[in-house]
Amino acid sequence: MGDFSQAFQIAFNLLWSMDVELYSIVYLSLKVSISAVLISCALGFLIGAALTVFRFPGRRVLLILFNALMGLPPVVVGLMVYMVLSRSGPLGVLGLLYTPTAMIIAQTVLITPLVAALSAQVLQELHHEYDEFFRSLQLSGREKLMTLLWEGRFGLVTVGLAGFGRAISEVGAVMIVGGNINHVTRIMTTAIALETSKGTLSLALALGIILIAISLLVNTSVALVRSKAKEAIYA
Amino acid sequence: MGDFSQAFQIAFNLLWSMDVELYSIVYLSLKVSISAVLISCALGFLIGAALTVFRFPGRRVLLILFNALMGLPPVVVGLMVYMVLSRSGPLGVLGLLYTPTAMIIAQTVLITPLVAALSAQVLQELHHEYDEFFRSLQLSGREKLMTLLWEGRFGLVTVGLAGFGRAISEVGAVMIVGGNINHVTRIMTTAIALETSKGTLSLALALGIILIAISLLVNTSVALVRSKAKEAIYA
Amino acid sequence: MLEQTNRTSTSTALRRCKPLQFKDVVLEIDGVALIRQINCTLDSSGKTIVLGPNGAGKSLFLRLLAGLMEPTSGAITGGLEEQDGLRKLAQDTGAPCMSLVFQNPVMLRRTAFENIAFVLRHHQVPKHEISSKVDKALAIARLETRAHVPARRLSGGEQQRLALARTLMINPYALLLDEPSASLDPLSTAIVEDMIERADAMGTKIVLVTHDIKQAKRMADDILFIHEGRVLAHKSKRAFFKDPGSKQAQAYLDGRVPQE
Amino acid sequence: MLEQTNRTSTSTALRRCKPLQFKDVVLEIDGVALIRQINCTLDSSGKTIVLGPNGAGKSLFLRLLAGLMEPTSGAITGGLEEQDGLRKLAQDTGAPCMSLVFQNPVMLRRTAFENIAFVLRHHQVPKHEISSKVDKALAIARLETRAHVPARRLSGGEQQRLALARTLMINPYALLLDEPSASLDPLSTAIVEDMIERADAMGTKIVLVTHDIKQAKRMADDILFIHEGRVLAHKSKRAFFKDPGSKQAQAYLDGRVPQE
Amino acid sequence: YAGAQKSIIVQSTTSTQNSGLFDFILPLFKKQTGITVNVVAVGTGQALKNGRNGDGDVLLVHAKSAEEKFVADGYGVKRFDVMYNDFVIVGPREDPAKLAGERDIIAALGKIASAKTAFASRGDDSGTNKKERELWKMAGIDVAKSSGRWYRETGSGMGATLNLASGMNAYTLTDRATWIAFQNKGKLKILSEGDKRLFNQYGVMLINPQRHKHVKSLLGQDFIGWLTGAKGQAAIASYKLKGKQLFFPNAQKMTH
Ligand SMILES: Nc1ncnc2c1ncn2[C@@H]1O[C@H](COP(=O)(O)OP(=O)(O)OP(=O)(O)O)[C@@H](O)[C@H]1O
Ligand SMILES: Nc1ncnc2c1ncn2[C@@H]1O[C@H](COP(=O)(O)OP(=O)(O)OP(=O)(O)O)[C@@H](O)[C@H]1O
Ligand SMILES: [Mg+2]
Ligand SMILES: [Mg+2]
Repeated sequence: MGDFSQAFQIAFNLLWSMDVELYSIVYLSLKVSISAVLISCALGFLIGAALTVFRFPGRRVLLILFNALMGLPPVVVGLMVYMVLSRSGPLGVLGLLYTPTAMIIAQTVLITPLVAALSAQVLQELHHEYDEFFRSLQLSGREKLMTLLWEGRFGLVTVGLAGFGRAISEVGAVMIVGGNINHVTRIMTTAIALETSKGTLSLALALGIILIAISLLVNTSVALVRSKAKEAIYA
Repeated sequence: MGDFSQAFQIAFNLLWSMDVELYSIVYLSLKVSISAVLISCALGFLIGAALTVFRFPGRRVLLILFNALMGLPPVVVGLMVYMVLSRSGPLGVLGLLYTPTAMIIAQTVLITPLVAALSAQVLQELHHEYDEFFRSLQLSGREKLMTLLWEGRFGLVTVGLAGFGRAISEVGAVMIVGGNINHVTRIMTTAIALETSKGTLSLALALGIILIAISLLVNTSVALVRSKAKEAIYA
Repeated sequence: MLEQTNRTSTSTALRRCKPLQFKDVVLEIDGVALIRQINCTLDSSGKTIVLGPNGAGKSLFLRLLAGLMEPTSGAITGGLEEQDGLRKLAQDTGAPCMSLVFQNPVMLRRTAFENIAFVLRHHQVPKHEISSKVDKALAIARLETRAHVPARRLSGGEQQRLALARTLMINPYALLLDEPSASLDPLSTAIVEDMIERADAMGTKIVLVTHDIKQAKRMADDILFIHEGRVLAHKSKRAFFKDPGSKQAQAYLDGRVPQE
Repeated sequence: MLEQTNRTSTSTALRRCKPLQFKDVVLEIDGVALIRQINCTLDSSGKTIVLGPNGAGKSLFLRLLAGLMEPTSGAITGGLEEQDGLRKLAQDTGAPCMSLVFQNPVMLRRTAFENIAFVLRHHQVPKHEISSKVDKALAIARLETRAHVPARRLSGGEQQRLALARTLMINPYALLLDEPSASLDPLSTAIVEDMIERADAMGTKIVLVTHDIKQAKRMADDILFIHEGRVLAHKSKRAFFKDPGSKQAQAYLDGRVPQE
Repeated sequence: YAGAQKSIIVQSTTSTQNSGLFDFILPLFKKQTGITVNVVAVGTGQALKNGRNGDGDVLLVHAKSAEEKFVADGYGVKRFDVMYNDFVIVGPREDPAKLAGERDIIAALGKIASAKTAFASRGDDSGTNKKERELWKMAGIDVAKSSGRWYRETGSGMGATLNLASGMNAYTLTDRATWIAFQNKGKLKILSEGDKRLFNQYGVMLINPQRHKHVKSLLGQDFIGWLTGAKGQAAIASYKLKGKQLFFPNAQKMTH
């Protein structure tokens, strides 16, 4: 089956020819997903830490809820954000539908539960270790929370990468709220979906290969920064 | 915008009316995703543990690779599996395309890297703690690996749930290899996508609500089993 | 050698606290009574040494005292617990009510230097003073050369010294120490004992768990003997070593199994 | 009290090992020499007690000896390392070459019972014998009543006893102990010392790190004094306590700072 | 303000997008008017729903009765015919149902049903799907009974359905434009075409600015005017792929 090798060939040619259109699509993909991941990490890390540090009624229920929301289908997220941002929706006046902002919102909604649930897991292990120490120092909740996040920094990087992976590969939500408009809201995954529906499978696969290459690049950079931080020595 | 409340209404009515078609779709969703998750966990846990326990050249590269593959786009996975299983593909003779088996294969390919990368993260923390102990007992690689998996069982449950979340919510891959064929390969997410494209957004959202409810149910059951295992006491 | 901060005056004020009192304290975990019944009163100053076999409940006793665990029944009163004004003061000046040095040193995933700086930062020590105070603490713990080593890579004794120096920096009104010299070399043990004596001289309440009977003899004002979750003796040092008051305590001191 | 298995004959065979020898051993981590240069030979039996200040490198020395760390330069030879036939035998019978009890007990996330069973299972002990052997080990560690408590919830001393009992079960040819009685009560200390003596009597090589000079005096055949990553003395007990051989060792024993 | 880009959003279907028509005519329109047209290509039903919600300025689809209802309900201003093409039946080269050359679509469907060879239906209520079901009804065949057996409802767009047909060697009904542009034909080829009943009309309408104030009615009118006017019609006619014309302009002369 020559499809695969053909796809690699096309991917290589595309990259090599410095296709401007391809680069702008790649750029938008990264912009949307990285923005969404940064917001999701800000929110999700805090949620994960708060669920770990604070004991309050409903805490366990919330933990289960966030675990369950890891299974939020992108299409459903897309629909919900669509309904809110639609001209006849509550935030319709903002005119955000079919803009990159809408895509960032949708991806943020999608990934935040994942980041929250996984970081709660990472931080709980640490909390076992530090809880009594923190309490003996009479740290406030906020102080505990920030300290825990810092102590868990190495594990949280992987959580962030999982969030990034889900964001950059996601198509259902951005398709609905972004509309896959050429030159405006087209990103790698929606382009892949479009090419697939055109039956140009090799091109679709080529785009997929490029997307994975980007993902590899991002992960490699993170890994390099991380190994500079001497994870193994501190942990 | 009444869409939301309408969606809840429809979801409730659907569940209440014991719609046979709905139940068979739910059943297939669960069957496919749970099968995929079980296989992915078997593979991913082993990979994660192997990457943690064994030191070999290329280990770090593999770790980065699996982290990057968390960003594998479902559509691309779908395409690849499609090309392999297609009548003109290498495994075409098996006639698996457009069957639940094909969907399980696609989801397995999609989730295994996620499970592997996250479990490597969970297990590395433990490995720090146990490495010298295991070596002083002269455990074989296999023994180390199995022990590490057992010691990490509580953290791995969350990893498995993340995998389940991704599987049950995924639509791009199963759509391509399953074909969303009514009564044969239609599952919750593909049904949602279909209703969305029909513009029956409330019904789509209702199905989404049911899907999240199922996800909640699964997570709650897991949480109950888990709290019976007295996680906090052992960790 | 103990860091005498300019907060000494506040600290002295803080030390005007009530005796610490256990009233019918019971602690059950999973239905098992680990602290069966403890009644005792600890003076608001002086050095109380807690003795007792492994698993007697000494560490749990300290945790209860420090308010890290809630008793299943009974109450622990005294200290600054009931005096809201003072407790507020304690929080404002950053001096915690009590300070516990755990049996297993808890090390943050940072350097030795940062481990100490962390504690100072959370006790309202002005930013520009932190670095010099940390250096002093490191000198006390004789860890000057290990300042920038990740704390979790330090040797067992080094970690224990770091944990102790870290706690002393915050000038607590009561210092609870769980086997602080268990893995210290003789010199470090002497220095630690000296530091504790100085804290005592400043009016800090000391509660120290140890298995080192020599140490108990050297340091104790009063001795509390715990056995299977009960206080079997609470006497002055002299009285205790003259008559431990129970065959369990006698057996403990002799290093043998109590006879029926 | 020490578990005398029916594998005694094999164990004796295993114990026909060469002296353990350090040749110009240097260990650097991140460019810092932690073990600066160690040359020494440990007899293939007898009790070697390792003394030295905190951070001297005693635990690193044990790790190197147990093969858990590779020296940056130099070589560690002897034991069963070079005798492939015997090493194979050791693996077949499940007796490891050496066995190390760490300074901080490493507890599996299981019950006390399961912690011991785990070690047995990995040393080819037949299934039907495991339960009774575990019970014996628990009795040795006086943890019968704590058998089904998660190990990480045990008290400090209980964990230390569990770790030791767990290791003794596998009947090693050399037993490396890192401050095994640091947080034990006097009775447990006596029992542990007794267990070590019995292992010694069976021909097991003992290497024991301690800060308890009394213990060293009671137990040592020979004493190895480590200071700042160097062996400053390796003498028989009598010779060492008569003349420690360096001002550092003398200062260590006296619990004071070495004078220039 | 000056320099601000003039742009409108057109809600349309995947078939117009997949055929490459927009990529060909929109740059021409932009060159002539300076207006950027942003196309959101979704399922017909979704396009209509988005239109009803006011998420766009212009609607261009091919489901005449639904479009007329859209206008009648007051969501659209006025519907104009734009162009047409036709539907064809494609199927495996081996042609197990012996369809080749059968011009009569009803007879062709009958052959498929009696041979019980796999037929992929979009099953998504799109214009194409509605047409297909209408044809089965005319042929007197109750496909619902065979759903899941030889009659496969894919519940997805034309492209996805063609991918499926190609993957399982099934027959399917597709519009000619999508088919010509489609790249993953595999062993499929056109087996039945030319029946008058396979006519496929596209219509365009402005979303009602009285309902949705933000609708850019002037720019939208410009686009509709251009599309149905001489220049647009010529542009549509001149779009060819592999030497074949995909759409045939048939707008009534429009005045504005
Ligand atoms: N969370 C817990 N769950 C179950 N048992 C516990 C828990 N915490 C402590 N215990 C048990 O309570 C008893 C007392 O524990 P504690 O740590 O107070 O002992 P200790 O007197 O400090 O002993 P040591 O001298 O060994 O440190 C022990 O037998 C221990 O196993
Ligand atoms: N991985 C490491 N990275 C950096 N420094 C280390 C590491 N491991 C040990 N050290 C340092 O090496 C020195 C010796 O450590 P070691 O644990 O052998 O001391 P020790 O003699 O056992 O002391 P103690 O009596 O306190 O247990 C210490 O100063 C310690 O900080
Ligand atoms: Mg204790
Ligand atoms: Mg040590």
